[in-house]
Amino acid sequence: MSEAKLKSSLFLGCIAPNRYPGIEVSTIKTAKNLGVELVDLKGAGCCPAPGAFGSMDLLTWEALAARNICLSEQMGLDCTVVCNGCYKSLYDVNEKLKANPVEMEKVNGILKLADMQYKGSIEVRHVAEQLYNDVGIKKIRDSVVQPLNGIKVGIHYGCHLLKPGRERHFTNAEAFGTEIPRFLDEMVEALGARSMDYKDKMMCCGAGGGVRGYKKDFALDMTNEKLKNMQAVGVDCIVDVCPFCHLQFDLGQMEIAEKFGDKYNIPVLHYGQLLGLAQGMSPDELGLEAHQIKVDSLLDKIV
Amino acid sequence: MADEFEPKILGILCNWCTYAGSDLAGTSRIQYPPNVRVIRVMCTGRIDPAFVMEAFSLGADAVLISGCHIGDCHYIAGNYKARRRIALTRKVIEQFGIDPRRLKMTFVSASEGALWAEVVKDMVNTIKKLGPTPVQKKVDLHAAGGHAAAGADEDLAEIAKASAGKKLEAAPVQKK
Amino acid sequence: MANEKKPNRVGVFICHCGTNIAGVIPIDQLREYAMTLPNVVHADNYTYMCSTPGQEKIKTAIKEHNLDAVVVAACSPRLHEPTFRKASAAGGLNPFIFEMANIREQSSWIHMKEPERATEKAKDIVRMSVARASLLEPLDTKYIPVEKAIMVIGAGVAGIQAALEIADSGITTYLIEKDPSIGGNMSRLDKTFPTLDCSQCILTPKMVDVDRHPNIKTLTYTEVDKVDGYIGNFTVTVRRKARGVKEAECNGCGDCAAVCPVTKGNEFDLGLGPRKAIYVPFPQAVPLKYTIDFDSCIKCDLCVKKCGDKNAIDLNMKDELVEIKVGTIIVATGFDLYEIEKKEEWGYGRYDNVITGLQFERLINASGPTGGKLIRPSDGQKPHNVAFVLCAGSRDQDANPYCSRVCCMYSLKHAHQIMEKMPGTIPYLFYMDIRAFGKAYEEFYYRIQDEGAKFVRGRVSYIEEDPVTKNCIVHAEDTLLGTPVTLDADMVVLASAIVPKETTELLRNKLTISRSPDKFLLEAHPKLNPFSTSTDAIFLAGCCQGPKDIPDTVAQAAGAAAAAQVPINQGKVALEPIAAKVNDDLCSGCGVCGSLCPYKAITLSEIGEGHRRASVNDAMCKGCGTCGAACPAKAITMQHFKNEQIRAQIAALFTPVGGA
Amino acid sequence: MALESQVLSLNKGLVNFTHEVEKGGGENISVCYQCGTCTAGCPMGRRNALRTRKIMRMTALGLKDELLKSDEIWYCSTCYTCTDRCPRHVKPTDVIIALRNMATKNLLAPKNFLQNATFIYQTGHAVPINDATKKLRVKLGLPENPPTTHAFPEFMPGVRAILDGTGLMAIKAQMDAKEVKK
Repeated sequence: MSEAKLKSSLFLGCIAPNRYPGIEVSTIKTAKNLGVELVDLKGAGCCPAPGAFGSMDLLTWEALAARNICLSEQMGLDCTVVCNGCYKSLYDVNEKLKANPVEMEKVNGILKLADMQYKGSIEVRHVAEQLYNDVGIKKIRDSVVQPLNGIKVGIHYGCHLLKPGRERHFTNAEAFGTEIPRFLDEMVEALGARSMDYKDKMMCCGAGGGVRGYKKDFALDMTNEKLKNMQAVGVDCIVDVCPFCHLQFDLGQMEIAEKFGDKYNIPVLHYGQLLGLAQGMSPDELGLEAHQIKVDSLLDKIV
Repeated sequence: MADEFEPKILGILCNWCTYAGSDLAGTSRIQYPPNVRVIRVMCTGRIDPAFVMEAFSLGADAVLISGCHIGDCHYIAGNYKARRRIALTRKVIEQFGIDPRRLKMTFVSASEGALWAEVVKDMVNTIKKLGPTPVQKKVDLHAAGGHAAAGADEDLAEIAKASAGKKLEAAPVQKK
Repeated sequence: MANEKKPNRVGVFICHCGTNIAGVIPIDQLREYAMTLPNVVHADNYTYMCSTPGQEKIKTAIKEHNLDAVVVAACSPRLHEPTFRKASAAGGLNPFIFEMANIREQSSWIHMKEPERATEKAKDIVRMSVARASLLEPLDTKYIPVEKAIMVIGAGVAGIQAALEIADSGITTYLIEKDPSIGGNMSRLDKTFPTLDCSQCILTPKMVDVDRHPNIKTLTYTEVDKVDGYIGNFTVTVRRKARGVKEAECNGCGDCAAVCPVTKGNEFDLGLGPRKAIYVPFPQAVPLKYTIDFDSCIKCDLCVKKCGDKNAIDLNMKDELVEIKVGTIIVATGFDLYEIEKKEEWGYGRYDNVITGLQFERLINASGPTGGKLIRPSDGQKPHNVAFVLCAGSRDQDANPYCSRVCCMYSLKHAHQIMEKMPGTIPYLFYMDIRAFGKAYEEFYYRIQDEGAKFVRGRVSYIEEDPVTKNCIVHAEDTLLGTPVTLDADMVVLASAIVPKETTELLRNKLTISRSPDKFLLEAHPKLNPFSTSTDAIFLAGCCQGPKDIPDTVAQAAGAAAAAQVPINQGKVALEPIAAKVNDDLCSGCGVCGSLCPYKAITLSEIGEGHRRASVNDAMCKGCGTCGAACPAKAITMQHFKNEQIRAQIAALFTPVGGA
Repeated sequence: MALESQVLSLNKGLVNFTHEVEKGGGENISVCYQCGTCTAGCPMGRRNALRTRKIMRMTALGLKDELLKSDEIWYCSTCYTCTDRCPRHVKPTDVIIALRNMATKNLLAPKNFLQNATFIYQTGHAVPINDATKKLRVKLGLPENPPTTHAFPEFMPGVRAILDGTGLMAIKAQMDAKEVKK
């Protein structure tokens, strides 16, 4: 085991710990293998969801997000998230409050009710971006013990990690473009898989903005379109970096089959889980058997 | 009605870039605070720190120097020299108890009328926060400034030391 | 020099400038205030001081009130200082004992909503000007001779037009072009809007005229290395890049290219066609001399052998620096297309069948790489429909905020060319506004609509490529219907924005001229002097100053040519008498000034053992004052910007006298 | 009876409303030149009535009532494609979010949105844990409850204080009351 040099708090959000704990466990284990120690962020809650929650009241959204950031500030650690939605909430609020003292004062006025104060002393990172920029492709490649045998992967970048692009400031910015990003493609291919180009690759999964809750048909119709496009190029699995997109693709396939009668059966993996497979972990260890879409067909291709 | 403090600011602008830019702000009817009075020189390189010291000694709340963008000087590099001199003069005025934020150098081109208006707005806001100048009566500040300028182009380190309170060795000054 | 009588009878003349000043600042109050100022013996005002009656007032008052200095409170000295200096001189004063108080640009126009504070400020400005005027000294204007030659940098249609205008009037013209041939971007075009005359047909005769003109010295494959000097006396060092071919010996037969084994994409055809390592960019090139691209030449010697006795090829040729003396310079460096691949959503550079408007020109051009057949780069097939994306990189905060002015019109022209050459192929123009502002332009728009082109009012959001057919699926909203639309297009033409040529920035620094925020070169005045720069004797023509169509380019080139000839025809130019002066008694010879002077105008001379004195060459000094500000002994005086003059302004600002 | 006029009176437009939306995060609306890049790139609008450009237009004209009552503003999945591609740097997604905030204050938000607030108020999570996941967590070697407010309920008073403090729960209560009346 390599020694942990990079250390940050792990913000779990809701869907990873409460619906897909495989994402949680795989992220922690694979990061550890790459020298990143992720520490419990005790008492964190919902980020809260940027579309669903920010839509009601931006100030409440900012204050609850700032509460989560404060917890990490108190530990003196940067904060790592595993979810695009959490990233938008925590990163955007963190950047906005750092840049805008008036807004910071306003939010601190609310936080005072919870005996907390936001200081703006840490950074918010997405685990995928952290692995790419801090650990690097080479180390990721070196950690592979079970190359993925050229399986065809349909990458779903999701929206809120990369967009709005003008408000994102990544290291290696050229790999994090909003039209043709490539960091995740590189990370997937480093594991011996093939990233498949498909129509409308950067399209949203459909779940965000409260639409999944309010108009499920619309959300699923979008997911269906993406699934159709991925199926057209024969992907063996979908890889995401967001538990909410993950749920929309995994559970969504059951719902789509029921509502529209379209059946796909494409396994859905968070990047942590794909990385876990490549690092030699068992599917059970990664919580894959608990997914709605069974992963057996995929595993057959790897071994 | 409580009179709000309205700072009196001296602006010294180069003819080719900022003065032209400030003219453009006028032509474009961009409205900005009337706190700056402008003196036009051909180049910011002309600006003797003694002018700055004189203004402060006479009660200026602030001095704003503005010229061409670095690399765009009409006289090739006068603005570089001005930048160095102003940076040192800021240290000098600090020694005299004047907040260095009261002296600022900016770079505004002939086509940046809107930017000039912003520069003035910013400066006026800064000075309003700082309040009126602490200088009460005319004191002989400009001699010190003059020395700093002379040395600036020869040996920055020397002058930095000098302005930090050590004795200043400059070229001999002959009295008129 | 010293102890001359200082002015103590100052006249102040206040201009209403219609309502521009008078509408904000009460003129009577200002005039009465002026009368209270030290040394002011007369104050007057008039609706338009710059008009003949206004100037007459100044002249008369100088005599009637025995004035020895004049202050005009009006607009910017950058606008009317020359006017009023002349008026003062006409009244019998030295024109330099004149000062302008800018109360328009610096007060009435910028504080329109605070008239009281604007008035206070105007009073301060007038007071400062009077204080300065009271210390001004008479100065003599010096004249220097002018080099009777003009350099034109860039030989596109702007440079060609300017060079011909100048040369025809008998002045030696150096036409500098960095590419192997003159002609510029216009020589790439097929037809020109709205008349549809062939670009080559109208340009080639001019190119030949340039080549044959006895007064034009054309230097192709040549770049500006260094610029020294000033109005009337520039020394420009140009780098004649190693062409590998002796121009005098080459007869343009092309035998060398026939045997050259190296093939490259031809830059002239924007990579759509091939060229050899030894090449002419296009058959009508002027001069018709071959050039070796040493980056790709493998020095196999085949061309040298083929050239044989003509002995025109020299594979060991080196760059050569040449100094050229000229009196004035015209910059005509033209434009590049914006790197439209940066707009990733449109797929340029990734999708075979997405091209730029300039590439379209090469494809539809009979002398282009396909002989004028418009084909899809992916498969060589004829397109059945073509999408045009207008404002590609123009009017875009992420790319270029300005309108490129020609894209609407050339896209209309492209649509016409498609419908004319390829009946059945339909052009679809995705536009936001059609800007057809020129003579016969709107009529052209009508014609193209009438011919059957389809117009969709909506900007293209993104383009997808069908991986099998290589068709382009264009996504936009028809904003007039309010419906998202798609078009399965065989080909897409991006009307990519016009940006200044990449090398303009380097040249700009050598010439010390300014640029506007859009990175185009800055004109002296946007309306009244669009072809001069803020540096005397350097002029602008064509797209280096801003996007232009051909008629506007030619008009500006002719204007610049006329302006550039003025100092040449006058034979001498006046120098502002603002040079530095050294007081020998005070100078300790430390040399600080000399090391600062950007023009090497200051020299140190030995005046006995160990003692030195600085002296200034008046013609070389441009009066920036960098030396004066640094002189530790205050031995340098900046004429017209003397220390006491500037300090009087400062003192007048903070310790007002008068104004009871 | 006379027919209803089909003419939109521009006097209905509330200029202040446009400014309010701009202050609420939807900057630069006034420079929108209605090019339709937003609508054309919108993945949601391909399958329903969401027309981003039209929302920008109505906001610029100040058509408050029509906007706050429209169902379409709730269709956006906030993918930010429009914001990213806008050549004028308008932020249509943030305009829509600002409109939703205003609609919420006017008790016009769909119920499910407020439901999220209730979940967070009760558990700290918008998607709280369930028994099946608890079992799975243990199987994966994780603690039964994640180290969030689930395992540390002592953090809940703080969460509730924030939700009460911004007034969101009061809005929720008003909406519930409105619902009961119906």
